Amino acid sequence: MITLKQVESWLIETNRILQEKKAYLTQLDQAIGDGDHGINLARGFQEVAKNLSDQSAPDIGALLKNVAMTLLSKVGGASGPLYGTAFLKMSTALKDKVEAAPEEFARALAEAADGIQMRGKARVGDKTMLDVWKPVADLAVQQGDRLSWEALLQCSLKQMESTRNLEAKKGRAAYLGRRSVGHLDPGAVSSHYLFEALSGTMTREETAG
Amino acid sequence: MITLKQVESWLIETNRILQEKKAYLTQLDQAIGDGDHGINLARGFQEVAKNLSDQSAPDIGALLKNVAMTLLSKVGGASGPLYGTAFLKMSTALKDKVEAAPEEFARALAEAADGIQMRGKARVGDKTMLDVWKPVADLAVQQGDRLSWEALLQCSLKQMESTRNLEAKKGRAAYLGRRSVGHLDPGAVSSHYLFEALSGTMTREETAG
Amino acid sequence: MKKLINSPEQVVRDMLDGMVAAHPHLKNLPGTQVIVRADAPVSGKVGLVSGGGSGHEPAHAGYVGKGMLDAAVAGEVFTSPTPDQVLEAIKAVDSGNGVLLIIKNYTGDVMNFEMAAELAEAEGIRVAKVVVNDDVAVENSTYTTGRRGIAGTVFVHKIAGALASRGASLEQVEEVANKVIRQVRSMGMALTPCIVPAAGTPGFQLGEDEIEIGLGIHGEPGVYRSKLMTAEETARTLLERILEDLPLSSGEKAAVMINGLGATPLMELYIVNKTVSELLKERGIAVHRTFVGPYMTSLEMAGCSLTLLKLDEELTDLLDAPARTAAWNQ
Amino acid sequence: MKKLINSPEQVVRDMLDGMVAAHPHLKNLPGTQVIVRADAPVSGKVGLVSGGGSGHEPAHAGYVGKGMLDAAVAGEVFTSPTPDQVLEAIKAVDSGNGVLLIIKNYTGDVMNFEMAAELAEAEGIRVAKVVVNDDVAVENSTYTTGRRGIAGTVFVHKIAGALASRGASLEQVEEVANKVIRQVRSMGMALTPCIVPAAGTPGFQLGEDEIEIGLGIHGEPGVYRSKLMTAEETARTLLERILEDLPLSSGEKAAVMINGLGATPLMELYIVNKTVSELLKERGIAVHRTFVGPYMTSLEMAGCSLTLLKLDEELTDLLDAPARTAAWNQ
Ligand SMILES: Nc1ncnc2c1ncn2[C@@H]1O[C@H](COP(=O)(O)OP(=O)(O)O)[C@@H](O)[C@H]1O
Ligand SMILES: Nc1ncnc2c1ncn2[C@@H]1O[C@H](COP(=O)(O)OP(=O)(O)O)[C@@H](O)[C@H]1O
Ligand SMILES: [Mg+2]
Ligand SMILES: [Mg+2]
Ligand SMILES: [Mg+2]
Ligand SMILES: [Mg+2]
Repeated sequence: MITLKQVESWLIETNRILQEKKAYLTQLDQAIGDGDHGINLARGFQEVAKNLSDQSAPDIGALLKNVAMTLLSKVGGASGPLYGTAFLKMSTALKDKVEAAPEEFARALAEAADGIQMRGKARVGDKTMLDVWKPVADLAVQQGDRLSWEALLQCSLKQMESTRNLEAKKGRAAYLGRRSVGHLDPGAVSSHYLFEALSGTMTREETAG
Repeated sequence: MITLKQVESWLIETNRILQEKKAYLTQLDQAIGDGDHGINLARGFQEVAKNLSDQSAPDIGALLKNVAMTLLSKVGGASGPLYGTAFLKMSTALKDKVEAAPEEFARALAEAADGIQMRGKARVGDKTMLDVWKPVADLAVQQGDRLSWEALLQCSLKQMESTRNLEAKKGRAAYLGRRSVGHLDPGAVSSHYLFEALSGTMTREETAG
Repeated sequence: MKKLINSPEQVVRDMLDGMVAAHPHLKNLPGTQVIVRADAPVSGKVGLVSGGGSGHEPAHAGYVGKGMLDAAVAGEVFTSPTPDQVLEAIKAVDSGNGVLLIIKNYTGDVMNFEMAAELAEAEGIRVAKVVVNDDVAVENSTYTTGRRGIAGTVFVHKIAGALASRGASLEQVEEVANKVIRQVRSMGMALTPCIVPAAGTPGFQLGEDEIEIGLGIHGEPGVYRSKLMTAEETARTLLERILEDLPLSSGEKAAVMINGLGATPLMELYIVNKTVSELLKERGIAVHRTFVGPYMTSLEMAGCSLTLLKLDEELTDLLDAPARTAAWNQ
Repeated sequence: MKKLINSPEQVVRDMLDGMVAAHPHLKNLPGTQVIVRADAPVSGKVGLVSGGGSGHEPAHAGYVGKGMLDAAVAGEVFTSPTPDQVLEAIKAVDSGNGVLLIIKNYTGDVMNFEMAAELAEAEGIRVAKVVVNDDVAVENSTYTTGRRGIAGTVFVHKIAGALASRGASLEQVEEVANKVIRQVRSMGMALTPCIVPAAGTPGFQLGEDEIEIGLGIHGEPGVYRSKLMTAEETARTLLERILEDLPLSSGEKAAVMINGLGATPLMELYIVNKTVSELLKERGIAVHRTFVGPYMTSLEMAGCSLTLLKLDEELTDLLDAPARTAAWNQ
């Protein structure tokens, strides 16, 4: 089972990685975007982490709803509404849960990926964060209660890498056309950090527990 | 005697030197002014040279009057009215002359120097072109009919050099206060070129003649 | 990074404070990055809200005032503002006649403004949206993000604002805004990149003799790189691309904007206009008015954009109507 | 040197062409670098002529129009215009009521305009001259050149222009111009140098963390060099120096100008204004109006100047009077 505590740890770990990778994400966004992706996410998740330590939520759904609202009001840009929508969809899927079975959590991820697709109207292969979210969520759903965090991490990494050779069709990088090829998509990279944090947190806690 | 032809040669030689030194004069003006002195004078004397080849004047006075009017309408900045006034005063002093005795020419230079002083209200030692004009003209007047072009050249050179260690009191360099010390005054340098051309022309013509 | 700022994190906050201090006709909604007309909501009038990332000053708060916008929402530098901020703006300017959102076509702007519109409608406010996409440098296709909104947006503010201030309905104001959007085209070029304060380094590098053609206003690279050109060649390149997309025949009338990207002085913009005006004259296109200056900038980027707006009688009349804002006064 | 130009020799000519093409209320006197109101001479009105080197756009042609100047004479870049050009301007705007020359205090400007005045008087035109010297960075002394004229000049244009357009006499217009000159002070600073097109290289070099304080508008170095400061420290430095020279007591009223030198974006100017407005408030000085933008530039130099004009009732009224020019509309 995935506990409220673990979800909290996941978010704190995500924030830690994003703060560390802020400049790198910004560099990636400078290459094919407008150079604010790292700054935007670092600002948003900083606030998420701060709120986590200030107030405690009764269940996973409530916690993720707070996260969604914070991201919506603090990130801005394209990634704000996309991440905000993702967490909003997850919060609905995990409403009132104090702990979630792996297959429930997987379905929440799938809802999140669909939310991103609905909001951003991108398809897999358009060189966006969806290129990570959708395959990772699909894998998680497919594995169901035999969910392997390690497999999920590998999938996320592979998908992130796959954006390098794509031509962007959505988001700011699309303006560059062919010139976007050869660069990782910043949103795909930040999404991968989210899954890296998830996998890391869950693995650690499993080992520890 | 100084002939109309020699005066023409002097001006053509002045233009040649100024075109050659355009960038250097501009550099000097960048250091303690606004970086246009070489450009201004090159533009003005270019036009002087062009007019000389287009039309011929009946006498030295008329020739110098044309030069004055050209400089006044083509140079601009501080040096335009100053050089313009200098040549206007010389033209009046040499009115109707087809040739001038050395002492007449010396008096014309003195008139020119006074004109610069009247127009610019500077004194010798203020780090301006007057630092060259005034002593050179004084020397010429003092030598009278035994005027030595070589002595005049040496005086001009020495006076030009003297501006390096002065603090500017007039013109744009005055805004720099103490920071103007250590740089040659661009107008003093361009004035020196005028006298270098004069001395060169006269010496050459004397030797040749 | 050499900027007259206090700290990279504070630039938007400080700028908004300095702006309302300078312009008494503006106020800042407390606790937000929203600038509204001091007399908002104006009763009987459709409210006009625009905004986007900061760094494009005077856009958009410089266009808030009589005859143009009612509110501008300022995001972080080059980052679309968030839905809650846009919602505050909508609420502050709605006088019961509905609110038009003028959105530049960027994924982030569109999504954030859309979410705000949904929230406002949930609160019972009528909201319409128009999306400006004047940048012909970008391929237009329904499969991609489509064209960006750049300097042409200011003409939308002006003309929709003029109609709104005459008491037109939300539908009418939306319609005229869409008409402007159909008839306006722009294209930009840059001589130097710009530096997002919080990033501290330029978005791209350009050699001493290189320029970017088809550049946006968010420091993103252009569509292609070229050797430094004369002002004449630059003007010709931008104009020809625009006229390919917005055919203007001899005898037709246009408004022209030569927009500075932030660090390009007026002298250079006027030099560009010399060629633009000559080329339009050659083609028999009548220039009704020409706007030269920094209207939609990109921090301290050097470069310019050219905008052409095809005018008919209605648009001409609204373009010439009075306006009292920080950056557009007539 | 990266500029949107055609050739260094042509910048002034091209700019003037682009300017009259953009602004139908302006015309270029054939064969000159003089821009005059299209309706000059305005009968019954004192003519106002200003000008100077180019590179300060919108100064001065941007201030030609109803309520401000009648003509502006453009010299080469940073080079005072010549007497013959100024004479043409004077003749074009004199309606028999005399002409006021508004001269910035630079040796070259003063001498060239003086010679033009002498020539005009010889032709029977009444001419008065005022010399603006608002730059407090420079030591004022009768033994030296005295203070420079910088952005404060624009207030002289505005206020003298307003009085002239009310039909005042040459003496009255001269008097009010001199009153503005007595009550206006400015000081500038630069983050980067600028490049005179024909020179091709910057006038001075600045390190990545260096700025020049007390800078003029001709690319000349400042009075001292300092480490890069925050906008707040910059505003404080400029303001304190100005207030030392122009004591303003609590309860007194001023107009403020935060002038951009060419490459500094509005965002930064507004950030400077935040501090300026706060400091003036602390001292109880009432800010009647604040002007933020590029009013008197120095090519593509980055930096700003601060100008304070002490206002009484007369100056307030004239400052607020209508004006229709390219760069000042109200
Ligand atoms: N339509 C879209 N669908 C999904 N993801 C998108 C879309 N548009 C942009 N993105 C993602 O957002 C990232 C950029 O985020 P960010 O830099 O914060 O916003 P902005 O582009 O507004 O500056 C991209 O790298 C991409 O992954
Ligand atoms: N009051 C003055 N009297 C004499 N010479 C002067 C005076 N002011 C300036 N000058 C001379 O003019 C030169 C500068 O000329 P220039 O660069 O063409 O004009 P500007 O200073 O207007 O740019 C100075 O180097 C100095 O020699
Ligand atoms: Mg971005
Ligand atoms: Mg000079
Ligand atoms: Mg962004
Ligand atoms: Mg000069």
